[in-house]
Amino acid sequence: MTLTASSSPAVELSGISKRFGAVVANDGVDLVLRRGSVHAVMGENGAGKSTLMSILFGLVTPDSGQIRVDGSPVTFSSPLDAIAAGLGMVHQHFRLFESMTVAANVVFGAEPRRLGLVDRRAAEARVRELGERYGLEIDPRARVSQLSVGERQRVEILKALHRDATILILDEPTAVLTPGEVSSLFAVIRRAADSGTTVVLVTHKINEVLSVSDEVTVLRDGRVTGRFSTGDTSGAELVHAMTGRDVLEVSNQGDVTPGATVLRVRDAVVSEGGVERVGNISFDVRAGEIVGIAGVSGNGQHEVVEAILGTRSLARGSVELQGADVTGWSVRDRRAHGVAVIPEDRRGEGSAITMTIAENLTLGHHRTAPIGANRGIRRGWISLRAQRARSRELIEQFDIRTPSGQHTAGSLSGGNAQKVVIARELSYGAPLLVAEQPTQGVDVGAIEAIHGRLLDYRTAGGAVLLVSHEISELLALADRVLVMLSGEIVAELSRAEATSASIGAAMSGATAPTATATTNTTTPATGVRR
Amino acid sequence: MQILELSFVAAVLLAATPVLFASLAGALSAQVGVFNIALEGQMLWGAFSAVAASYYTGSAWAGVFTAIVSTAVFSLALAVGAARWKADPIVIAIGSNLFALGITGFLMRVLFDVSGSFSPRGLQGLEKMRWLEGIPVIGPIFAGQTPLVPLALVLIVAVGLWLKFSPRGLRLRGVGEHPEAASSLGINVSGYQFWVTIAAGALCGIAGAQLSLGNVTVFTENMTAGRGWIAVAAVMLVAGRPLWLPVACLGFGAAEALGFRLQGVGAPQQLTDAAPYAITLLVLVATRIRFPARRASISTESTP
Amino acid sequence: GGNAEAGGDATEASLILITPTAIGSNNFLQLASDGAEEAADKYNASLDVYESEDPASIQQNLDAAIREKPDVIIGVSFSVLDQFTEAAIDYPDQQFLLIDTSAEEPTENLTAAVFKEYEATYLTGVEAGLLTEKNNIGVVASLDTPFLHRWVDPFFAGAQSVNPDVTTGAQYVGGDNPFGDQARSKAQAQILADAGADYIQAAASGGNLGVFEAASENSVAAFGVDTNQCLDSPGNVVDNAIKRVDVALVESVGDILDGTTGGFASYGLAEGGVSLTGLEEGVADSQCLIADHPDVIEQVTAIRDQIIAGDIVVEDPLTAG
Amino acid sequence: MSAPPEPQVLRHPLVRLARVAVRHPVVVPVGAVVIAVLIGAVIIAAAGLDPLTAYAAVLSGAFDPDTLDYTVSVWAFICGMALVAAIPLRMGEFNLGGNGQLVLGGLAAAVVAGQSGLPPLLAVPVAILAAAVLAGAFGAISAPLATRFGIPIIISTLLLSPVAVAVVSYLLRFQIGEKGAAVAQTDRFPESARMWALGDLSYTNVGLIIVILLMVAYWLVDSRTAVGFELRVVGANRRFGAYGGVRVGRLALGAMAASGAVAGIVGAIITLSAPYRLTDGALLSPGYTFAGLAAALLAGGRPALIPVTAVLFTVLQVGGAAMERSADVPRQLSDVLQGVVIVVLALRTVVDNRRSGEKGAR
Ligand SMILES: Nc1ncnc2c1ncn2[C@@H]1O[C@H](COP(=O)(O)OP(=O)(O)OP(=O)(O)O)[C@@H](O)[C@H]1O
Ligand SMILES: Nc1ncnc2c1ncn2[C@@H]1O[C@H](COP(=O)(O)OP(=O)(O)OP(=O)(O)O)[C@@H](O)[C@H]1O
Ligand SMILES: [Mg+2]
Ligand SMILES: [Mg+2]
Repeated sequence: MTLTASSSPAVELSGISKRFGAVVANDGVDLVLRRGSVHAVMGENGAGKSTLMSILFGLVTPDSGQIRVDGSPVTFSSPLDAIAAGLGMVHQHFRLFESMTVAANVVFGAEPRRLGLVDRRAAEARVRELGERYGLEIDPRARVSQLSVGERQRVEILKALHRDATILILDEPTAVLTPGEVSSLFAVIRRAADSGTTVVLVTHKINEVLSVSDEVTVLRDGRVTGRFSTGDTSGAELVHAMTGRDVLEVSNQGDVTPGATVLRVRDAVVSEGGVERVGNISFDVRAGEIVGIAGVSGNGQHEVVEAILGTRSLARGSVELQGADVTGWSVRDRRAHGVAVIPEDRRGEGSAITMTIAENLTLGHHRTAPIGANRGIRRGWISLRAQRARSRELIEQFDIRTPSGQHTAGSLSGGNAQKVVIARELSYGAPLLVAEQPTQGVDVGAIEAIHGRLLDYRTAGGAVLLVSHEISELLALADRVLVMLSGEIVAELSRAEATSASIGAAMSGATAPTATATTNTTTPATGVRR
Repeated sequence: MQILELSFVAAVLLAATPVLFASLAGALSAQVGVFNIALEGQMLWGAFSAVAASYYTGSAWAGVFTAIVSTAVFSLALAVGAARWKADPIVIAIGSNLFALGITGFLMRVLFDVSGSFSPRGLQGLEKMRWLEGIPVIGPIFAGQTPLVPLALVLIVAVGLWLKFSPRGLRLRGVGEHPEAASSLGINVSGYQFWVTIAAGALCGIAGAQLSLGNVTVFTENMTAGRGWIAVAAVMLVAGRPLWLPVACLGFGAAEALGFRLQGVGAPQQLTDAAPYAITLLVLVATRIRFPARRASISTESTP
Repeated sequence: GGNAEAGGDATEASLILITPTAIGSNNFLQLASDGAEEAADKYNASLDVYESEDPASIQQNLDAAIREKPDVIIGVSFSVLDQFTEAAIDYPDQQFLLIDTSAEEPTENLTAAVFKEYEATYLTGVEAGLLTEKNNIGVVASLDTPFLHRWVDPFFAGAQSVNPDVTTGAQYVGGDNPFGDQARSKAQAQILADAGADYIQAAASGGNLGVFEAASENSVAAFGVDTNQCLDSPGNVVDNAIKRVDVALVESVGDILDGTTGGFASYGLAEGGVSLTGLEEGVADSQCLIADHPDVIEQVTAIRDQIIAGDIVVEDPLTAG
Repeated sequence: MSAPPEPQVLRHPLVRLARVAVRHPVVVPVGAVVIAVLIGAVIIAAAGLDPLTAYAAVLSGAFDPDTLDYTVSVWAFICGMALVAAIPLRMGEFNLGGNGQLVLGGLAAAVVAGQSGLPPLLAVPVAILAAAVLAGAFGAISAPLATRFGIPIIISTLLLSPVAVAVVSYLLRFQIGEKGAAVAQTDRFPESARMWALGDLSYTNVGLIIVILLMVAYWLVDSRTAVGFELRVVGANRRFGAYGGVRVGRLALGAMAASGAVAGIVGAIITLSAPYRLTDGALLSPGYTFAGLAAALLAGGRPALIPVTAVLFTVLQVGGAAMERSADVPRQLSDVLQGVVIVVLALRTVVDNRRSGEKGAR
């Protein structure tokens, strides 16, 4: 790790405050970013990290406070100002034009021109050149809609680099990446920092912070609660600064004997536009066990989840739930029969941001007592009182940070929005719980709580299917791990067999060494593309 | 029926021209993410202001100019509302269509003291391009038309290419496809939406002027008679891509003209009325079957 | 529309005119309203015009009118018939006048004036039949309704009576604005012209202007309706099937004010209620093309006289089924 | 650092109450109306007329005891057509095909009433039922067009409507119309098939009660039932609904069928009322469809507000005609005012939302 503490500050934020209605998102935050360093910003969900980054990038105007770049005060009234000052940001939520090519996305807003028109060749050349310089190879002519998540993120970084960003903000960049993708991203970050770029990294993951950053700032409730030099700190210290307490790692003790089979998938095939997304897979999940599905994103895991829930139909094969063949059933009937799903895309699929938190917590319960007032003839009616009472209860129980259930789901921070989804799905008490990336974007304290709940669910006799990119999560929770590659199950590992190495090897195609897979090719080996 | 005759082509083109301009307005709006169904009302206002200005100045081109400017102003409510204030463009459009219908009839009565139609003696219409007569193919098609007719085609092609190849065109499309993405790259999203909506107003002004000073030389209450809605349907049909608009609009024109001609062999008038709409719907159904909708986008983090 | 206070401050009578739809560009309704104004002038009466939108608002306007207790409530067109017939029974002391339609079982307080437009259209047809060089004529009408066929079928019948070789074509405007869509009526006249017609009867109300424009851009001549439309498009209009709604209205109102009520007057060629511009005084200044064809005028005059004499009976498309 | 402290006066309970009141959904339309009335006044004055006289004529025309009967009947039709727009609006869809559904309802009612020979107690209900079924089925077509072919409901309804209008016009003209009539219309219906009267009122009849029942039903479904909740969920995020087990396709089908059925019922009520016949074009010329759409938009689809916003458009429509009769102001002014109200409202809600900072709060 290079020593950069002595280099000059590239950016200084002082006394930054921002309120949203009753919520104080940032409260007098000071942050100093040194040139050529990697600076991690950590904090619980809703601590104000994204807000601070948005302020730094000119997307949000602070109520008070000052920003200096290279020592001189600046005011960013729009991202344009920030970009001009040398900042670039990769958002938590990708902002790409799906119908356009990689090159078009990269040069958008700062296009090379010829005769007044966009010079496509120059744009493509630029993408290739930047890709080579930073190790971000990608086909400039590929359409973004066809890229994997990891590739999309490269495009995002290329966008910033194309504008000669010397200060690069990455908001939770690893939340959706596979281990391989994470390590190649870190290589890129290191390379950039070594060539003088200042990198700000917002993340919840302690090990990432420890491995890639030079300095760490911790936020809690909008205030700075700790500043550390990475070399001088420990994971425990960071966690304490974030949460104000010590966090225990929960893990599966393997102490439950599985019962009857709850989910039985047989010879399932999912195809789309003639391409098989899932090819002929079979597996069971029994009561009292957590079955993990590991795999690089885009290898058919999501399609399996959709097929279980019923939002996607099987081309062939069957899904059985508690002994009943539900293959042709509607989502509603399957849910009623006993399946709950925590979906990967919580904003697109798992919630309605314009509705209240209480209403978001109601869906799926709205036809069953007590909310769907199911007393005799009152079937199909909704009890507003029960709805409110229930939302109060769940907000309390799941520690959702919001003034009240009558606020919209859209006003919640990323992690709290995830808690709403989890609260709703866990409270169905369904025999089968499918959890897809359940701790995505969630802080360590909340991860602990969610992991605890998943284990409790299992201990109480529930069957859990856990789809995750996080090998550590699978190791901590799963009784068995299935590994998916190109739409097929390529490995089944028992608790004893499952290790970081064995899962990682299976994910990348068993024998191939992971780290070198993506060199000198414009179509990295990320399995089936979306 | 003589479908392949040049006079038929000329008739179709003439009927389609106001719709072409209006649908270009709609397509541009669609490209920046504003669902613009105010075309009908704006075209009506354009038709009225063109006639009024031509009447007062004695010059049809002054009428066209006035229609462009005044309809651009007319579209301010939609531009400000939809682009700057993020109000619902559909609601504003429905209101402004009603307003246009009322205000044109109202002004006709208070300004000219007539109701129904206004076509005073000596009202100047747009000149036809008679000098093209004698040129094969071009002559029979365009000699009886105003210069606005070829302009519509040229403009659509120019705008289509501009959208595809120019930096601003690229940005404009980006604004509609993913406004947050565009704005995070420093693009003034609401600025683009605002000016495009104003430009759409100006185009509807030309559409109206062509209708009231080109196709005929008169203003009549509700003279657009659904042409703006046909333009909306055309925009839908081509999914907002301008280069396809001539196909869609000329398709409508042909459907209508064909319906008229079918009356000659005994088809009821109601068939003519229904044909353009029914055909559009059938084409929409047919094309959607062949091009299934794109899959929903993948997103990673979901912080609002 | 609007209301015209006629006859200064001391009016002697009061009239209310109820139209079935907005007057807009419907020149027939316009003519009725002109006639009502003329009557108001002539009899020193006040006049209010109530424009309706649909059957319910006709009723509402009629109720409002009855409350005003004017001397005469005038209703125009078939569309108001139901409401007027009932009102005449319910309010025996109120005088009602129906223009262009009549009740099957009229009461004493319900006077009617109807027109034989078809007789005039027959004569324009005769002119077209005599003048056509291509032996091809057409009609552009607003809608394909039974009533509007009074401007279609007799036109063809008249032409064929003098020129059996003539072929015919009819176009109906339709659409969202059938009585005022000049662009459509023009396109349809163009179709007729393209199909070889050289004389076209315009019966498209406000859309007639579009027909005249098409005429001016092709070697086609048109016929107008109701008033002298040659003035609207000099050089393109041959003649007009005039309908003296105004005259009939003024006369009927006079009769009622004089105490002669009930029954119905039928205004045909004989009564001078319908005619052609070409058959009237001042043809020379009418701007109508027919002025250049004294021979045709002569023949048409003869046929008119035969109709008046009953030697020729023009079939009414409405009753013909 | 905290937010700037609020001045003391602003914390007074009365002031707070006032601030809440100003933001209350019922009050927002009122503000829009006030602004629209002012703009209208400027237009009237600019035309050289007297705004006060004109508005007085509008109000006295609409609320004149002699014509109140008529006004109430118009209000009922506008409410009905507002429901037609509001039901799909709840799930984020626009039904612009009210005209076609209205005339199909009229057609079904006319066919049943004119040719059935049903006993008096049955004829009216059967006619209304037939109208609801035909128009409902027609409205429902748009749902599979949207779910199967991805054609937005706003477009398919817009395109289907003129087709239905043309078909009804054709049937009236050539198939079921009265022979020898000057315009295309049916015979008058027999006494047994006329809308049941309410006392001795001449315009308002049992149709009013039917419309009120429909509105109550909509209010209950929207606020108190699972189906209403699902409609709003789908309106907020379709994928969320599908994932949560809402059968989106069926829901859309149901909503469009219900919307079309209500339009059909309104068409039947109008047709079965005086003058007891279906006349080509007569159902469309008063523009109830657009007035209803406007009222629904103004109410944001909220059931409790629709009767209120419908009053506004009723006043403008009925009073507009009265204004022309008595104050010499062109009738078109009422269209102008309706347009201004809608635009101003669309802009004002936004301004209010920003001020209050509560996105999407109901
Ligand atoms: N636009 C907004 N309107 C209202 N409240 C907001 C808005 N944006 C953020 N907040 C609130 O501000 C607080 C800080 O949110 P922020 O998104 O910065 O948190 P974060 O640290 O990024 O959390 P996470 O790790 O969950 O992404 C949260 O309580 C959030 O609910
Ligand atoms: N090298 C490049 N540099 C900049 N922009 C590019 C480049 N290549 C393509 N684009 C942009 O990417 C998009 C897709 O380009 P392409 O030419 O493939 O469009 P297309 O597929 O023909 O469009 P459509 O099918 O919609 O007509 C366009 O927006 C284009 O402007
Ligand atoms: Mg965040
Ligand atoms: Mg292409």
